[in-house]
Amino acid sequence: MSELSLSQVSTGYGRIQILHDIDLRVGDGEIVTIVGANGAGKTTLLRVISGLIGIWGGTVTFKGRSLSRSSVEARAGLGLVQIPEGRQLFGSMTVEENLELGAYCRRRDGRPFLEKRDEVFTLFPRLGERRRQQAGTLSGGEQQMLAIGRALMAEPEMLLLDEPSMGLAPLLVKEIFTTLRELNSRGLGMLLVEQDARIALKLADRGMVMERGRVVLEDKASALLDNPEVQAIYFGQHGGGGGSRTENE
Amino acid sequence: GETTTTTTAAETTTTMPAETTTTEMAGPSGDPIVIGAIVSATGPASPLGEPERAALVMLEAEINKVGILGRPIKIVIEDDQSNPTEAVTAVNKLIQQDKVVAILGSSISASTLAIKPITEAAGMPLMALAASNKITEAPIDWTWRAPPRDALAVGAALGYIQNTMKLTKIAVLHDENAYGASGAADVAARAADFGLEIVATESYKTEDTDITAQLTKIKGASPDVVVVWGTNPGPAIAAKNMKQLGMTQPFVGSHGIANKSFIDLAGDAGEGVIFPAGRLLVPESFTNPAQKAIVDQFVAAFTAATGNPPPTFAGHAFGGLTLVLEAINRAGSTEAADIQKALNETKGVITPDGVYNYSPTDHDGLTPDDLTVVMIQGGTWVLAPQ
Amino acid sequence: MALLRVENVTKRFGGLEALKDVSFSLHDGQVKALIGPNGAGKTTLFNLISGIDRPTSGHVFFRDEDLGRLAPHMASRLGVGRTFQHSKVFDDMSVLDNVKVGRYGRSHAGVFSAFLTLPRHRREEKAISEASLRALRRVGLGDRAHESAGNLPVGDRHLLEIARSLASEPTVLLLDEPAAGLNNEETAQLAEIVRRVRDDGVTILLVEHDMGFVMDISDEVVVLDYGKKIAEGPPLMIRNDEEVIKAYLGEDL
Amino acid sequence: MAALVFLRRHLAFLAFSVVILSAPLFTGNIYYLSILAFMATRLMIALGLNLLMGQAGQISLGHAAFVGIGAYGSAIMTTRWNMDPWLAMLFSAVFAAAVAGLIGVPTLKLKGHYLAMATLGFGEIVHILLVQFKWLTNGTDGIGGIPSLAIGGIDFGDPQMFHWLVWGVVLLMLRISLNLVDSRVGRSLRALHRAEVAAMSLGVNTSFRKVQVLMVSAVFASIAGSFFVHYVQYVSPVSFTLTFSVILVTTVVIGGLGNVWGAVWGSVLMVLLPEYLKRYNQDYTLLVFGVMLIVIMIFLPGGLVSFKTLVAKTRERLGGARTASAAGPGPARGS
Amino acid sequence: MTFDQFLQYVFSGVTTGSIYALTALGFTLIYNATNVINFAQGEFVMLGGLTAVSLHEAGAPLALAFVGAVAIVATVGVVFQLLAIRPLHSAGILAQIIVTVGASLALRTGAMLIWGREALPLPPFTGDEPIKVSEATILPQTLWVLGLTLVIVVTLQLFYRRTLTGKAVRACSVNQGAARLMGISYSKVVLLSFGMSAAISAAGGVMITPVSFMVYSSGALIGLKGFAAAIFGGLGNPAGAVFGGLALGILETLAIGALPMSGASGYKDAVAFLILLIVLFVKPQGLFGGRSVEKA
Ligand SMILES: Nc1ncnc2c1ncn2[C@@H]1O[C@H](COP(=O)(O)OP(=O)(O)OP(=O)(O)O)[C@@H](O)[C@H]1O
Ligand SMILES: Nc1ncnc2c1ncn2[C@@H]1O[C@H](COP(=O)(O)OP(=O)(O)OP(=O)(O)O)[C@@H](O)[C@H]1O
Ligand SMILES: [Mg+2]
Ligand SMILES: [Mg+2]
Repeated sequence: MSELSLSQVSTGYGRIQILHDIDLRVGDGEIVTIVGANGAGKTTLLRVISGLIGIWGGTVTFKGRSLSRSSVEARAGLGLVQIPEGRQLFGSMTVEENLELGAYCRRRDGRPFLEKRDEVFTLFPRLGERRRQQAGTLSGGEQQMLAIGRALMAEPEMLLLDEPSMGLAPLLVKEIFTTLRELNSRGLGMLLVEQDARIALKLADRGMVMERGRVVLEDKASALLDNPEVQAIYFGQHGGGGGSRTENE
Repeated sequence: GETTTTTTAAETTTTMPAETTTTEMAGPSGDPIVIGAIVSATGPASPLGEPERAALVMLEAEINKVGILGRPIKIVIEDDQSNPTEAVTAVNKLIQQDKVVAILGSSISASTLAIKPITEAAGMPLMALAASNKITEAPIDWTWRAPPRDALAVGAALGYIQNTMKLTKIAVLHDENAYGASGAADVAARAADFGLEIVATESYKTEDTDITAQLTKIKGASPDVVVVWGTNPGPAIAAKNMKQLGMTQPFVGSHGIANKSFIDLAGDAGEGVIFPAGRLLVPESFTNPAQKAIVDQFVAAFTAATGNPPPTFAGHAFGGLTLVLEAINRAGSTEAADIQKALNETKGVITPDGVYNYSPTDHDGLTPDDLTVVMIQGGTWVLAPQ
Repeated sequence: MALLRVENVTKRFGGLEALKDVSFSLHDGQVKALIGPNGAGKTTLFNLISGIDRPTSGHVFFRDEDLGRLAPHMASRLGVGRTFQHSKVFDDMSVLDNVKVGRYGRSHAGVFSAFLTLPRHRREEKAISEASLRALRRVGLGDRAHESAGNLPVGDRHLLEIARSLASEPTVLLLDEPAAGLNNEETAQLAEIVRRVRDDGVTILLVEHDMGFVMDISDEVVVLDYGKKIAEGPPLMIRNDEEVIKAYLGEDL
Repeated sequence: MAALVFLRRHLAFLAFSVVILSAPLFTGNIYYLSILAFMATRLMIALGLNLLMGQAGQISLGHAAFVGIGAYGSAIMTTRWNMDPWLAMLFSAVFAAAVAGLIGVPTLKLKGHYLAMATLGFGEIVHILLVQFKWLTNGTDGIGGIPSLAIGGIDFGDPQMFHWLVWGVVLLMLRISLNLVDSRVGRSLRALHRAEVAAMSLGVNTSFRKVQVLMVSAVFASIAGSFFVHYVQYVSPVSFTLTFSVILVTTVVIGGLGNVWGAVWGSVLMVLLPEYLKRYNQDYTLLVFGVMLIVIMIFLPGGLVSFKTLVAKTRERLGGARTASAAGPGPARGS
Repeated sequence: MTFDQFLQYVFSGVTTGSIYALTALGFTLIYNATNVINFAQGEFVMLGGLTAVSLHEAGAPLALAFVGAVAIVATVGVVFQLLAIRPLHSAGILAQIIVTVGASLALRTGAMLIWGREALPLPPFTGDEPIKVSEATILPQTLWVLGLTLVIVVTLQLFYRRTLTGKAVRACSVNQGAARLMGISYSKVVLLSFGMSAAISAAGGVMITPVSFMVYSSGALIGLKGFAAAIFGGLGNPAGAVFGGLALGILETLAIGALPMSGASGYKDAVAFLILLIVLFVKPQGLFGGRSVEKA
């Protein structure tokens, strides 16, 4: 089954260790969210899972097999698909070509491209309007939509999302999380890294809090939502003004 | 020219070792006499430099069977990669590191001109192996030349056009490299002396793949004859391109195509091509029996060593070495001043390129008679019809 | 008089009109927010104001200068600083060197005095270092000055860009989504920094999707939708504006 | 105390200066000195190119032409017009700078490697003109009889004197390169290389700076060309081709970009290695040289200056491997 | 210039132009996948020609020599990539470019050692009886080169624009990391590109040898012109490369005809490069280059 698990994973850049003995499990169809301060190592963790950086110690397994010998591209082929921080679109290629490349690892065994593409366009009509525009010239939000759309084209079995709400208008954030919920209800598992802890925890089954490369708290999402400590740091009201960008929900 | 003195002089030289092998009792001994050589064994001019090097390597072994002044010789060969800067480093090395007594080289005029100031300043005898006229313009205290200079070859070619072919309108097609440019400049300067009119001058780069455009322009100028000055493969491409364009004018080349490669490349298109060359190419043309003997020996030795008959350039190297060693032998010394004096007194020394008579003012030593004009016929060289 | 005036600005990319006849102005000491759905033209407008792109028609005036007529680097010299939505820190330069570049327009040494390292040049270098460190401390990055900027996490990169811009002593600072990627605690710290900067007399124009942050910090809000200005006013008014809710904030208010 | 600080900051530079300037005291061998002289001119070019490539991130594929302008400028002005060599050197450098400006202004305001393309074409054109303008350049025969440099009574035709002169100039260029990198201008160049738009928005007049550094590097190259011809006293067009430009770029990259010392190590390697290889079999020289370039790049992709990091990394990798194997399965694949 | 002459100049230009075009295509292929300028590209052309000469001398019929040479050089390209370029995948483009400089020196010298210093010929594919068009003539071999060039470029264009693999290649050049996250094997894409690039250049080399012979040093000039042609057409675009190659070839030859003075041919390359510069200054993306835009 599409279960992702990490045990005792540690890694870093150069000589500096960033992740320390991370244990993590995302079950089939489960959503796990990770919250943590800037620089806590969340992105690094996702990079390790995708194979973009090597690990110093520990194991990563997906669907019961060890990934230690799998290349980045092989992991994508297994259905472990990441939406990276900063989108990483193919800037000089069109929206449509980006989507097509999203389906690259399913070119042999996937559903028909057009069918999937139209689904994405239904999900994000804005992309449909801009299908021949170069991805690099899309606005920040449009790019984020495309990044999500592109990942969906790969028919992922486990989605790794790095701050999908970044740069999106509130309205769109809501839409995207609705979409994620919908995808999850079809059985798609997710590992979600998100700054907007409130909306992320509302979506997730379980949550983890990372600090300086270590998991310091792990619980049911609902429990974390009610955890006063988490509330204080991750959805604390600042300056007496507004709150989270989704406070109105 | 041939005079009676030539034969005598040739007999006294020890340049062709085989002649004297039997007269020496044992091999040479003592410190070797070190001769330096700078050739363009790699780079664009390697078709010139490589046979020169092969000849020198072969000759070193041959000569050491007898030696000079009872001593063996050692030839230190440097490759200037067809680049004057490299030649400068090489000449410094030869003088400073290897302590050579004389230097042969370089294969190309540019390198030779680059090293000449150094050898002149150092008082080092330099036997040039390149053709540019400038090499033997003053100062020439320490510079001599073995191959026929451009002017000789140009004179032979133009003379043939004027006297034998009796044509007047010529077109010049030349390689843009030093060899082609220098020859073309000489043609331009002297055409009028031969009553010739240049109706077009075009050039190509050594590596150009097609010359039909230049030839189209030449064709438009309706010359009587096309003079092509360059080394392979350009002239061969030109010959084929002329055939393609249906140009029926005679093709007069330079001594730069005096090798088998041109015949192989040009194939049918090469038939009837005429060019000036040393007599080495058509050994039966040697009227001087002494020269013929020397050439036959050289051809045999070179062919045995490399598997190919010697191209003209190998002959230049042989000639240059012969001239230097003969002078050393005559001087009985390896002191620069003695070699200088001996070289200036060189009389009737025979090489495949001709018979040399140097004087303090003439450091070329050859006369127009030393060149002949040959034609390609049936895939080989024959003397051009007179 | 307004410090910055956007007058009837239109910007076209091929067939697409990213901005349509937009006008508004920014007054001294203000914090003004520019909001709107993705693709509304906010970043495009920033590019016009900071001089790196030119309007198709209309003008952007800074004091009396028409920024559309000046070379791109002149906006900064006049006092317009900015940060970027997709962070553009100078990777593999140190954090401090990043900020020092911000002092560029406020220092003078040219090639020759650099060649010769004249005493004047040395004094200036010292002043640059000091000013840059001050700017770094203002955003709380003082202790990371000698790290390589490429290693900073996303949030700190925004702060670094702010510090870098502050080093150029801007009169107007344009912030493009500075809170993106920050959690709430960090966003609150950022708000604190922005407020301090404003208190030091810098006028601020910011783009941000975090409504809490926007409502909290800004004096006035301009709303763009599909390149058109659809509303302008104080936060409370914008928050309740029907059109803004429909286009941007969401119905379920 | 202050002296000590000064010494530490400039240790590398001082050590290098002492070593190189004392070389003629140990050898009067003209061959060795000529190699050092070629190294000096190569280093002058490399220093300029290193500023352009390492700091501003722009590539020139026509630097041979700037060297050619200096070389031919000096050769023509001194032999044909009997001009003072120093003045000729100056005029050539000014001319090179002007040409660099002309090429730089239209290409450097564009993003991308347009400069590389334009300089490629420019380099070829210069080469062709050197060959074709026979009335001026003597064509492929080249120009000989170029006078050696002299000041007052000192004749720099003497190899040892020339050594001190040319290396003195190199050290000066090295010093000012080091100074430049560590200055406002140097920082702005590095910044615009990494994110041009951001640099602009911080007030950096990026096109101006890029053109300026191109001009500086053209001047360095031109001066190198001038010294070269006064040393060799002969010049021909064969040296000023694309191949040479590519070798120059290689010199800078293999030494290490973005670090002024990279130019030094690159020049040392690129001059000495072929000279050394030649001793064995000259036919194989370029084959072995080419393969060695590849090998060096593979092991030191950051150039020779990254040698120290390589050593550190290897040591660490050995250490790291130990911990990894102790921790269980080998390190995961990744880049 | 009469019309016949004009026609002849164009034919000449096409002959050299198509070889530039094929070389430019080779550049384009590698550039598209890696952003690397392969300075050994001309060497692939040279190796193609010389290998075919050897195969033919060894008794292989021309067609077999052609296929064999292309296969052998493609293998050289692949091996070169595996040994020298692959270790530098993460080290940046400049390091890879320098490696290609090293390779060009090594390959050229290696070829000299194997095939010697003299140019070698190869018989034409289908006779060398020139075909007459009006008063101008063109060799059948030239038509072969031109035909093959066109077939290759159309195929390539379809490959890049229409096939998923082609798009994957482009994706790798835009963003290597992202491409890998999509499941595209960067290593395979690059390997494929080097193989194809070497094969195409080698094919060009085999076909031009009957016209212009081949010698170990031929690669340098062809490489330079091919690179210029690739830029001319907007680096990265196959159709542009072919257009650039033909345009450069024809410009060179027309320059000979158009310049009135005698000796004009010395300036032909200068004219071609000057036009190239003007194009760069006026339309910097090259004639066919796509707009490259980057978001602020
Ligand atoms: N390429 C890199 N080289 C060296 N250090 C890095 C690199 N990338 C990230 N780091 C460091 O690793 C740590 C963790 O970074 P990471 O990007 O994983 O954090 P994050 O939790 O995703 O933060 P953010 O919320 O800002 O995205 C940070 O301290 C950062 O400075
Ligand atoms: N260079 C360009 N070429 C073509 N279209 C462009 C270009 N730059 C921007 N656009 C388009 O202009 C519109 C406005 O873009 P802009 O980046 O200004 O939006 P934004 O308001 O900043 O959005 P976001 O909040 O998502 O960042 C978008 O639809 C975008 O696709
Ligand atoms: Mg992150
Ligand atoms: Mg934006």
